[in-house]
Amino acid sequence: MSLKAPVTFFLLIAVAGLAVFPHFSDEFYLEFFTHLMVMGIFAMSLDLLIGYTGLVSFGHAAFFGLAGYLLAIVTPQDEAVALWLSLPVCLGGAALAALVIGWFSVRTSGIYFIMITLAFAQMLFYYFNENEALGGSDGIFIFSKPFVGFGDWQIIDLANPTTVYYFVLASLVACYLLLTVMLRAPFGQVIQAIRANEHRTRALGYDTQRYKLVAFVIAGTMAGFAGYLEAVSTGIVSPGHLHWHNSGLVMMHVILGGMGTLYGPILGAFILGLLHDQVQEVTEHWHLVQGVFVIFVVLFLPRGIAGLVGRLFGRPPDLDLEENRVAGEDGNKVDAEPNGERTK
Amino acid sequence: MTKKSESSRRHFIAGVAATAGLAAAGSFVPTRFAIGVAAPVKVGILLPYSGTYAMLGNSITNALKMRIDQAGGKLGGRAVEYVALDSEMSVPKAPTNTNKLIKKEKVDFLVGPVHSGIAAAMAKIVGPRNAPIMIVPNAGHNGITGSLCAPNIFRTSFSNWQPAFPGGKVMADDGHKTCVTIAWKYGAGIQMMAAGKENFEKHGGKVVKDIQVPFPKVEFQAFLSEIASIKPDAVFSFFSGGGAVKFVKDYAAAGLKDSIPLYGPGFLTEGVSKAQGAAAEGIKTTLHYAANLDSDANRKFRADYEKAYGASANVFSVQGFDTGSLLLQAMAAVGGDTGATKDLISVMEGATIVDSPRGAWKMSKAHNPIQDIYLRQVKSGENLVLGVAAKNLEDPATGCSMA
Amino acid sequence: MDLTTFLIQTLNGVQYGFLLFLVASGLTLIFGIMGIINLAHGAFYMLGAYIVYWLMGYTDNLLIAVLVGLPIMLAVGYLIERFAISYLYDRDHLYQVLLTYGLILIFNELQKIFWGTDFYSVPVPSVLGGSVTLTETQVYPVYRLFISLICMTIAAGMYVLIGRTRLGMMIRAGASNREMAQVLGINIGRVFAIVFSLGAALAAFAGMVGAPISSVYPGMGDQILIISFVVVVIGGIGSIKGAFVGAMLIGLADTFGQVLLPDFASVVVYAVMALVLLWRPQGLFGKA
Amino acid sequence: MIEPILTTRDLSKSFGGLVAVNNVTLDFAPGRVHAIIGPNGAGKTTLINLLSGDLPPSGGSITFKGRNITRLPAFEISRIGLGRSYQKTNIFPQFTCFQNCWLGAQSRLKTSMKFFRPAAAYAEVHARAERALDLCGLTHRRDLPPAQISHGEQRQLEIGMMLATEPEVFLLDEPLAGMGPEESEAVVRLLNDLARDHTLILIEHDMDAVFAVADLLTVMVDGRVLATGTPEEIRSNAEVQDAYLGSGEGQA
Repeated sequence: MSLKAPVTFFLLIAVAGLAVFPHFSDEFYLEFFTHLMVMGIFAMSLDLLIGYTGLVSFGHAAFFGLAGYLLAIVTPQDEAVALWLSLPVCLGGAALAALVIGWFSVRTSGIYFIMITLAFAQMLFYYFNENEALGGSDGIFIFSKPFVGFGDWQIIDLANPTTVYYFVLASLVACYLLLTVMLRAPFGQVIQAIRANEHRTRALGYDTQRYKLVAFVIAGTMAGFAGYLEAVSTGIVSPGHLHWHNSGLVMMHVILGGMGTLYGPILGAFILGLLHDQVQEVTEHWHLVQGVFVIFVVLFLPRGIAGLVGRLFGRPPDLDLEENRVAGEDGNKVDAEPNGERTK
Repeated sequence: MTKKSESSRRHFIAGVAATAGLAAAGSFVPTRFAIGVAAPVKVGILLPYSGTYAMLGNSITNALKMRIDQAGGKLGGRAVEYVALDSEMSVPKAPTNTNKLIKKEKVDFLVGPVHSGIAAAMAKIVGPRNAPIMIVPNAGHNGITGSLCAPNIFRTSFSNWQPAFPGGKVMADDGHKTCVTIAWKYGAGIQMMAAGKENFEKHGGKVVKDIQVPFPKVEFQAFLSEIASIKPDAVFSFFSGGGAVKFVKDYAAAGLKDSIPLYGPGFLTEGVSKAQGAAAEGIKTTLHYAANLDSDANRKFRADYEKAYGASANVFSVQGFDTGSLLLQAMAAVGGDTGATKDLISVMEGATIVDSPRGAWKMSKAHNPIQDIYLRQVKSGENLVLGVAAKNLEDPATGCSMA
Repeated sequence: MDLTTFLIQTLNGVQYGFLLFLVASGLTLIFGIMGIINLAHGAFYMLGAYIVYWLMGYTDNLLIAVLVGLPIMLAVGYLIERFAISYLYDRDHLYQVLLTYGLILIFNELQKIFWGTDFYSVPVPSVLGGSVTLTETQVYPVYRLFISLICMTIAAGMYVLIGRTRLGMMIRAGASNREMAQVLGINIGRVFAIVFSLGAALAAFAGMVGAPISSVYPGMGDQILIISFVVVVIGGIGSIKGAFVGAMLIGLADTFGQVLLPDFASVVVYAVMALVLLWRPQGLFGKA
Repeated sequence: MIEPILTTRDLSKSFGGLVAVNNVTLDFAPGRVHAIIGPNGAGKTTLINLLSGDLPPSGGSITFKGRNITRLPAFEISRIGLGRSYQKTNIFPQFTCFQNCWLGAQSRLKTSMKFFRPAAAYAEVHARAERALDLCGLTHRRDLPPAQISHGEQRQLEIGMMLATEPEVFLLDEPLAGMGPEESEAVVRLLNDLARDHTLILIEHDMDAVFAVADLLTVMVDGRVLATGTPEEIRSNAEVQDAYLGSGEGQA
């Protein structure tokens, strides 16, 4: 349950690399990496649900897009809105949505959980898709970047791509650390226990529904944070941000990268993003490449790229649903039954 | 689709390597393209090549390349390199794709898109930079040459208002007093229906019901029953692609076609009338193009296109073709100097595309074509011209500071 | 809304429900019996439509095209099960979601490569080309009624297959207890392969018989996918009866939602689903 | 007669047509070891599941220290002091033995909605987990995952997790199932230790063990209570002889 030394070392190098990257990068890769880091935060937040709590949410993009829309709504057309004001509003909105959706969803499990989260995300998608006041299917602009400062004194300028890059990098590191701390704290222990064996966790005296709900809200809020950053850096938000394709994409980042690790999803976002960047220029059949890649990873690297990294370092990953079942004939399967229902 | 530029790949890899600390910082030479007049002109294209609207993307790209090839494959004496990306009709991906074309590929011109949300995202990036010049070969959102208009954004296609507005008068002229409008509930649908309604009511008609179908739903049966129970004189409608095929077929199958004639902007039958078959026969639409326009330019264009790509040309390919013409004109005027953005813009602003298959048109102050809108009718699967529904129609360009 | 309109809209809703059931039946079969979330179901639907369009180029007979097309899709389903899905039975659902998502991407590209990006249509067979008069302005195409008939046949056929035949018995045994079924000498691998090909063929069949009214175009599978999942989940995963009731419910909710609540038309079906799941988290006819 | 700590009144549970527990009325005295025996399918495990809140009863009521807990969810029942172990080993396979006990121990925090302080810094939880591990005799296996310890040890861990929650009443579902004689002996010793200041409700097939630890026995057959009494009373009960001991002794 704790970070192992080689991974920490690797992560420090990666952060250092990202910190000096703008110095060498052209404008495109600067903004592209900003986007990938945002996706990394987004994927990490979903991993809190999929990889740590065992909740497979297929509607995570709802919070991502919702926060962006909220920023667009609170930003007046011709003046900037303070970050101190807009960020709490956007995060609060995402958290509230996650609370409502989560309250309904955590009662179900397995396939039903997947589908009900999808249903709620679709509802929000259609709400924005058909709301002409908010730009309908075309989406809506955020005309001015949030203002970071007091009075007339601006601390950082979010209109500058390099500044945004560092702002997002700092956010990524902060989210990573926050989740790391949370996962080591009692709360984190409980949600990991829920993923391993929810029934037993409840029998030990934990109100698992509440822990799942809180995890859902935290993940939704963090997804909202990612959506806020994306909206800030691109200045546009559209129903496509909430579309199930986006939920599917971030799920792909989590699983390809390696769920149950915090760096895995970030890795997934970067690898898939860079692969797209390169392949897109060679062939128009990017989807074919992507499809084959996805199937390959699912079949041959079930623990994702992080699993591969783990194997290289010669240690099994911390959490594993597939193989570490209790030995012996009485070994109790904690995994979902084939029909998707866990023991009630 | 694209030829990868070696230098920019190297650039990227060098960036990563340096970042990973594997390469000494000093060994890295920042790349700045030394664009001499001999270097090829880069045309970036962002259009859908997958999904429902891939046909549009292909038609536009094919005709654009055909036009430039016909002129010797050069723009202002320089060879042309195309960098085409699949927009995937995804607005969230639009900023990255646009940035890639502008900042990584450093294209000299940006052509795209089909989706107006993507157009807005592109305009948002391109507008404030004043470079490169962006040419919209389809997306009809009024705002692109309206409230979002910018000196370096041009459109060679239409504004949603244009093909729809004359349709209102056509219905009134045919003696219809009441009408139901039905379209997808999204930007293009709403703007086109509003334009049609405006003109229909100006000519004494009355829109009795405005049905908005959730986008991109294609199950129309409930709405058809609603229309049948309202019994208007006419129905004014906009759908495109698969939705257009299905709507027109369902409309006929519900028995409404003979009792309540169907009108609409030409996209209702453009490029899809073959798939619609008999159901489309007789439908009157208004558009800035028709297959049988009687001009040498059109006949040659259609023959060339058919020969090159084995498919019939449509309005989308015309828009791509004219995009090519605009580029040729502008680049010829500046002698291939893509750095002369101001001059390029002023040439394009004053441009008249004389040899367009759709007939001559000229650029408006808001950078949208001032063009004839034709009245067409489907006969044996072809959109045949009946006459001109509106001569030299100019978009009102509401909210554009340049107009 | 007067009575006639109400009745006609009810007919529309029921008919849409039949179409939905046709697509959802194969999904619930795979879903319920194999525990596989098959996102590629929409892609099979699309393939069915394209195959029929393609075969109609050789024969003008829809029936022949369907009869030739179905074995192709059975084979496609069988191969996919053997070479991909069969490795995932013990894995978490999300791997299935991901793998079948990958299949969507691949099939969409293959469709583009083989058939291009144009829009096509398949003619309604002339025998069924007529229509029934409903009101003085509206008629109802016979072909739509014919599809409803086919749906009822399929529903009855599946009911008999699952409930009354030996294959059905093996399928049920495999669904309820895989180890037990194996002990009883049932080759679960083969049963699952059969079920998956059947499911794929059912989806394709829906695309085939639906092609004359839906027309054939890129991306058509993605549109039908999510709504069929809604149907299956409302009905209760694995329940044929549930899929039927769910399809009717969604068909009617969608139809009347559009007419009565036009501003929330597309939200209605998802709201219905959320409400049903709140009331019965395992769906209307799902096993707890 | 001392005031019972846990009582059931007409407790029933049916699954469809099958009545698994049928009008069971029992009093469990504090500080006693109360064993429930009976042939397979007698409804013993279902009864435990009802007591622990794992299953909702179809009828009747359960009272714990004067409080009606019939409809309480499992986690609440655990929190008020009824701990349970499972017949089928039900542990966290990917955590170490210590972490398994830790999760039990942590559940006694007022709440685990604590997001920042590392779990390892909660000294009292730490101590409780170590104590439980020690009591169940697994200190030497502390940092091994369950997959690397023997089946009997997994059973001990199962009990250890329950111990870590420090319940007043232990609901033990066949704690000796699948254990070797030596392990059994250790666990019986542990049960005897626990019995000194706790209430134990025990299902067990090993009759030697049952008679060695139990103060009271309840015999269940077909979901009903056949008889309740001291080991001697049960031994000499003709009905029990007839229905169970006489015919089904071979269970153990």
